Amino acid sequence: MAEPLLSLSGVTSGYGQIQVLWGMDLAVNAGEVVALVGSNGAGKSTLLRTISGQLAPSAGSIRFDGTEIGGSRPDIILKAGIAHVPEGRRLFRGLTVRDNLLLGAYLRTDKQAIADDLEWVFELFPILRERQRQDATTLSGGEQQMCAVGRGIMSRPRLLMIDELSLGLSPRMVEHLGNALVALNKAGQTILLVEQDVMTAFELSNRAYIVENGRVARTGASAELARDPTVSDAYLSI
Amino acid sequence: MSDPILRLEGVSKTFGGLKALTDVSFGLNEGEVVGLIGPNGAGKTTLVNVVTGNLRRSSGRIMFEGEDVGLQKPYQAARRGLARTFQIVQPFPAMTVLENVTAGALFGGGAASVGDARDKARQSLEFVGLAPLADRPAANLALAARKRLELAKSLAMNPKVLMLDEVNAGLNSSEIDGALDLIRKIADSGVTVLIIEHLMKVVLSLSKRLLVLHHGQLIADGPSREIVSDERVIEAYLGQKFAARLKEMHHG
Amino acid sequence: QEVIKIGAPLALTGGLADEGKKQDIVWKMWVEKVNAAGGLQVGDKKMKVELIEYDYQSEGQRASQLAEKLINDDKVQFLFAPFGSGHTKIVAGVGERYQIPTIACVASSESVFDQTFKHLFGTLSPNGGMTTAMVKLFKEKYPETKTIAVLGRDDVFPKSMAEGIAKAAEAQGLTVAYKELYPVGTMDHAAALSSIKATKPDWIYITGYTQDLILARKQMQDLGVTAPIVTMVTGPSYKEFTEGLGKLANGITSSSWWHHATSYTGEGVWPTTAAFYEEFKAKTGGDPDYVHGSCAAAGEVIADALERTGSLDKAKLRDAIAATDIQTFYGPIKFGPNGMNLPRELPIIQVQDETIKVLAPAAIKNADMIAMPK
Amino acid sequence: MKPLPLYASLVVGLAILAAAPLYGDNYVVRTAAIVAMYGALATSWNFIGGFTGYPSFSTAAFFGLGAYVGALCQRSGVPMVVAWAIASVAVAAFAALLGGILLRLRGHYFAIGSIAVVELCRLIVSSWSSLTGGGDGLNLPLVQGTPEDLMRFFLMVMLVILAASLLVTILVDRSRLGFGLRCIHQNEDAAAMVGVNTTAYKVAAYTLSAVFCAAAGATYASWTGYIDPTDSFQIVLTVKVVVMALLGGAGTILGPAIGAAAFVLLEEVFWANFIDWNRAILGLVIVVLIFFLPGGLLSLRRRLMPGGAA
Amino acid sequence: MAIYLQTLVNGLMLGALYACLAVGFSLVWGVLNVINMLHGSFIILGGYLTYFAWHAYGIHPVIMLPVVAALMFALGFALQRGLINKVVSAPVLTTLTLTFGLDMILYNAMTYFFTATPRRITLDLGAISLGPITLPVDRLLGTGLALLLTLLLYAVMRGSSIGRAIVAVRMDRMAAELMGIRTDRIYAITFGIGALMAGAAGVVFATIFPITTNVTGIWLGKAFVVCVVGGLGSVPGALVGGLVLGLVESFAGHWFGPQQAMTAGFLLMLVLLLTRPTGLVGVKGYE
Ligand SMILES: Nc1ncnc2c1ncn2[C@@H]1O[C@H](COP(=O)(O)OP(=O)(O)OP(=O)(O)O)[C@@H](O)[C@H]1O
Ligand SMILES: Nc1ncnc2c1ncn2[C@@H]1O[C@H](COP(=O)(O)OP(=O)(O)OP(=O)(O)O)[C@@H](O)[C@H]1O
Ligand SMILES: [Mg+2]
Ligand SMILES: [Mg+2]
Repeated sequence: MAEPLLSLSGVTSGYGQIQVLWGMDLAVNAGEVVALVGSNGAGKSTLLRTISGQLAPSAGSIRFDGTEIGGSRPDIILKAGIAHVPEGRRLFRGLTVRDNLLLGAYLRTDKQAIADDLEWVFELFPILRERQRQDATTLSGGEQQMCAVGRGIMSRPRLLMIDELSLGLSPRMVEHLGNALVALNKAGQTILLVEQDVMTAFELSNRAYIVENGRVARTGASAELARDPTVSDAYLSI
Repeated sequence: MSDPILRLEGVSKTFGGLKALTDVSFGLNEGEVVGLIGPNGAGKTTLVNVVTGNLRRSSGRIMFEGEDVGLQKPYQAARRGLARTFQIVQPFPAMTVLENVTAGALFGGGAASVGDARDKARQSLEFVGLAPLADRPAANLALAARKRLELAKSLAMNPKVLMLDEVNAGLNSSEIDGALDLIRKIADSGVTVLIIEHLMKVVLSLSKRLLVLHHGQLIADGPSREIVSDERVIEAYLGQKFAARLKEMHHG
Repeated sequence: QEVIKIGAPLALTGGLADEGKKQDIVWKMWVEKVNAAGGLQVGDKKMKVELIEYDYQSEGQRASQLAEKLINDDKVQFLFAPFGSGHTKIVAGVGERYQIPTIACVASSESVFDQTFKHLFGTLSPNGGMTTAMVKLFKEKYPETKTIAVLGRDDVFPKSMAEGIAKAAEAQGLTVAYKELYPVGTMDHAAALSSIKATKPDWIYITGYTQDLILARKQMQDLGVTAPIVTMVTGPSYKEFTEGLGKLANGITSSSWWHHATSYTGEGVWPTTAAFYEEFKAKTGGDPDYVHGSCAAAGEVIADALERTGSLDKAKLRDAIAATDIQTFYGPIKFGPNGMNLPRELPIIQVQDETIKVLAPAAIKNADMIAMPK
Repeated sequence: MKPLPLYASLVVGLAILAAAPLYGDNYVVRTAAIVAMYGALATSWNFIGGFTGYPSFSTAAFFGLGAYVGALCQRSGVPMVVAWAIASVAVAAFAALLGGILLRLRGHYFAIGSIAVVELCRLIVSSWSSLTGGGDGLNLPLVQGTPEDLMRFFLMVMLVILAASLLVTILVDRSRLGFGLRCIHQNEDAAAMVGVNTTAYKVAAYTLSAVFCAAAGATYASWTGYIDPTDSFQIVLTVKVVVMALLGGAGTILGPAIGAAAFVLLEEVFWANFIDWNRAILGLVIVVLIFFLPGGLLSLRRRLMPGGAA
Repeated sequence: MAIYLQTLVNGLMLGALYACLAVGFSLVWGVLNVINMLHGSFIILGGYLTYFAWHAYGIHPVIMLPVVAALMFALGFALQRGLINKVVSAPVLTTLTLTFGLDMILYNAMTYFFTATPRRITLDLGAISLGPITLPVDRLLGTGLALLLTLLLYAVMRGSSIGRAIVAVRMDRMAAELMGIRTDRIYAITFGIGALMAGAAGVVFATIFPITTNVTGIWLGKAFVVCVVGGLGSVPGALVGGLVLGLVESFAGHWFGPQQAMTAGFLLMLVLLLTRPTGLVGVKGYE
């Protein structure tokens, strides 16, 4: 098998004195959807922040496409091809939907390709085209999530990381977004997904990691994990 | 049945041109646990804000214990016994857990002195199981503990009606189970509870009655089982797939 | 050997720094000259003079603090008050409390002297004398002058001048077409000047600090506001004004307390006005203005009182100063009951060809008045 | 701080100031009085700025209004001490009214609003010449007595004001009011939700922050004997007081007063020794303090004596 | 009638200058959340640089404009990068105190080196008469430059990706980092732009107003008022705020006398603070 697109080995990280990740090992292959699930505070968001360069790992290595990126600045990692859609969407107030999307392409200079990609995002989420002149933070929660994902796509990442896709969204909206992600993956996008709702996570992904206390507790194909009674007892009681 | 403890009569709220609530009417009976669901932006949080005086209703009446409280300030609501939690938890970050709860007992709970309030705060912390963390700064708490703190603070205020805005969002299953027990315990002590939640598991396991908001309008109000199979609710909120999953669970 | 100590809280930085530096220059000149001559005569011995200056940064509160420091820590026997009526009041209050004679060199508003202070003396004549004579002269020269517009800075001295001129003008039959004050900190006079323009006055009279007046003159030009007579008090008394405005200063009239063109003779280190002028010019390269003159004269007041008293006794010195009656290069100095120098005919000046000419009084007149150039 | 060391340091501090006439000349006594005055101003500011966390810049307005009300009363024949009392009460009432309006603003906007009050007061006082004398300023009757007696007298008055402000600080700190103000500081919405009448509490804090400033202003006016709008309503004064409080430790009981003492003394030293550069040196000290002592001087104690902190 | 027209024109010209003076201050406040007490001194520093270049070497202010702008940008950038960035997320009072301290140093240095003597550049460009109204050419030029600069900045903020990045950083620093935006650099650039605009205003002002350190506080005060009137952090806000303030001062000065002109400005600001804290054209959430 070829080298995975992203691979972490023995990554530790945290906030100042507080260590959160205790030696994480993880791999994402090109073309996959990988889900990260785990209890609250397990360190999922911390992991994504460490990958995207907002936090520097205190040990271990993070390799992306054959080069070490651990501890690099966020802009460098983004340039390398990793986009991070943060928890809570974090759209920019005071900027239109369109400007928010364009900010996703901040580091890019290929004007024509940017315009094409914008068009593509609008095709993926037609509601955004309708609302493109509206202040992004006046969208409803689901629309905001679409805008956030769209903004992530705009950097044309090779790996798209989404934190808490469904948090605070109505079940119907989650279904809708899930469909969009599947479409995106079909078009070749590699996705690393953090999701609190384990059922949704397993449905959307090929493989999953279960994170506990800053370490990987289980990993495997999503379909298998979903059938595993020990997993469903701990995580799947609706 | 006696008069509802809290009753909304034709309450509307507009933000500029946006109608966040339109002509909402319902009542909560004393001791009842009621769930409030609806899509994002339906107006759930706005409804709580209007009841507690954080926002001023545009029209309609809000009756609490037979009195129109539509013009009250938040602090008056708190003193009357209308407590709430925030969707985004709002502790006093630099104060200890105990001090946070003491504030609730002192101002909302009508404690006579800071000392008395502290005693009462200890009891609430005991009740929610946070007593061991009493002297930690609130800012250092993990999310689940922070949500518990929010509950303890509300409890210290001797609430008659407690409105919980997504207190379970972001908690994992075992944490949710703990929270459920706690909310049940609170309800058993006679407090009327209104739960806002997107997690159907929580809503359904606690409340026999559901209210559904959609585009600021109350589109359904009735027994939970009926509501979740109501076509309009499925269309507006649950979505077909989820509704099917729910149905399966009930049958299975 | 004992020395005579004179204390001076000065504005060496802050808003009044330029004025403060003028005081600093002449006082130092005076002290140097006195000490070179062996000191001041006190009784049968000569005593050196020590001048102790502190910068009060143009802040009133600090001025009073420093006056106190000078008296308590440095044990000065005399105080020189700083520039301006407001700060003079503050320092004079301290001097009064400690019964230290305070010579105010640059305060001309009667309100400073009407507080029954027994230890405050001022070398400037009351500014009341500046207005009546001016109206009279201008009316004589330009009998068709009917209306006057007055714009003044809301601050002790400029305000009293503005009110004074309006009163004097009315008393002599002129109509006051416009009279307003502008607050400290005004950076734009366009509104006031446009209003003045609309009243088409024969005479425009503006008071303020140099910086205000430069701005006002410039804006008058910009907005095409003019009148046959334009007076700015005390603008042309300062070389900063004429230098800052260049040609635009031409034609502007003003009054002053002293001008180096006058020729007085008297006692002290500089026997004649010319002697002072020469020395000043040699030292600084510029012309002295009334601030320089008045401050240097303040030293002579102290010298004279010491000589007459012959001792350093506080009470005697005060009485001696009160009884001052001397002639100096700056003119006669004799204090009235309120401690102010007696009124005298003050020079009325005009900028002509970018230099200062004296229009009155007749004794020192060196040019005829001209109308404002168009 | 535990009560005992707190009271001890408070008494020692006040005693050192009060004893100034015993160990220093008039100039030292004067400096002590100025320390006491700024101490009172900074302690007052602490109610709104430290406890409540509202960045108020109104100090100079209260100080100046106090000076003017006191001066006007004295000029119309009211005995001096009564005039001071009237000034304090009148300005407190003014602050309560103003607070009701201004405290609806938060954060930067409140800061700006409170600064604008200073400027507006200056402009209004200076244009209302019929009452205030406008730019001419006002003279007050000079207090009779030898300079030494007067200086001691005013030192004592300033000390009384300082002591009173500290006493009230201690009382507030231990009361419901203090608790509520700290809640507001932390999170105003949450405070309202637990039942704190935030408006009333904030107005109370704002009023407390005014009353001692007014007393100090009125006293200061009687002391100098002359006031004018420019010197009475100085933005610099306002900012200086805030810097003092931050320097000592905002929100602590003694911090602001200690900060005031440190600031005044530093100012004295620099400005006596570095005529041309005193302002810059003071600025440098401020910059350095922001970087190395962000919690104020009182945090030094905690750093030097870990475990000694309460 | 003529007098009203003249008053209107006076107000608009003054207003454009106010806008130019305030826009940098507003941006720094809005984006960095820093009330920059140095702003007044920056303006005067720009003025001094222009004056001395003109006085000593006869360099025309218009030529000095880009030079001063570049120098001031560098100064602002360096100050932010080296000092202010270290406390940029601290509470208002901390950053305000820091810039206050820095201002004391700059003020002192300028007074020391340049003295307090008011300086002014006299261009003597005359005036144009349009019927009953008079338009002084140098002020007109200043107004034009001020407007041009402000509009230029608007274009940059609106159309360029740096502009979008500035807004993004202002709204959500963390999320901006995820867009690959280097926030510390954007902060420094923003502070640099703030200083640049102050310096540019100083160049324009040197030909119109006396340049002296005594007036730093006055200009800072105007910047405050303009920001609140127009709304924080946006270029159109500063423009509208400046024009409104200029008009209010001009008309108040005409109707109620110059003594009330500044009072009217401050009253307007207080009223707006209380009724529309977002300012006349402010966007919700910009506070
Ligand atoms: N900025 C921070 N400073 C200090 N500690 C933090 C910070 N952010 C998170 N933590 C702590 O790090 C731990 C892991 O948090 P993280 O957000 O990575 O969890 P998560 O798995 O994403 O949980 P969630 O499901 O709530 O998003 C938690 O204990 C949390 O309290
Ligand atoms: N202060 C406000 N000003 C303007 N619009 C508001 C305000 N508060 C809420 N809204 C709007 O009112 C609508 C209802 O919002 P609300 O927060 O009540 O929804 P919700 O049902 O609680 O949604 P969620 O489930 O996402 O929390 C939304 O469209 C929201 O954008
Ligand atoms: Mg997370
Ligand atoms: Mg909500």
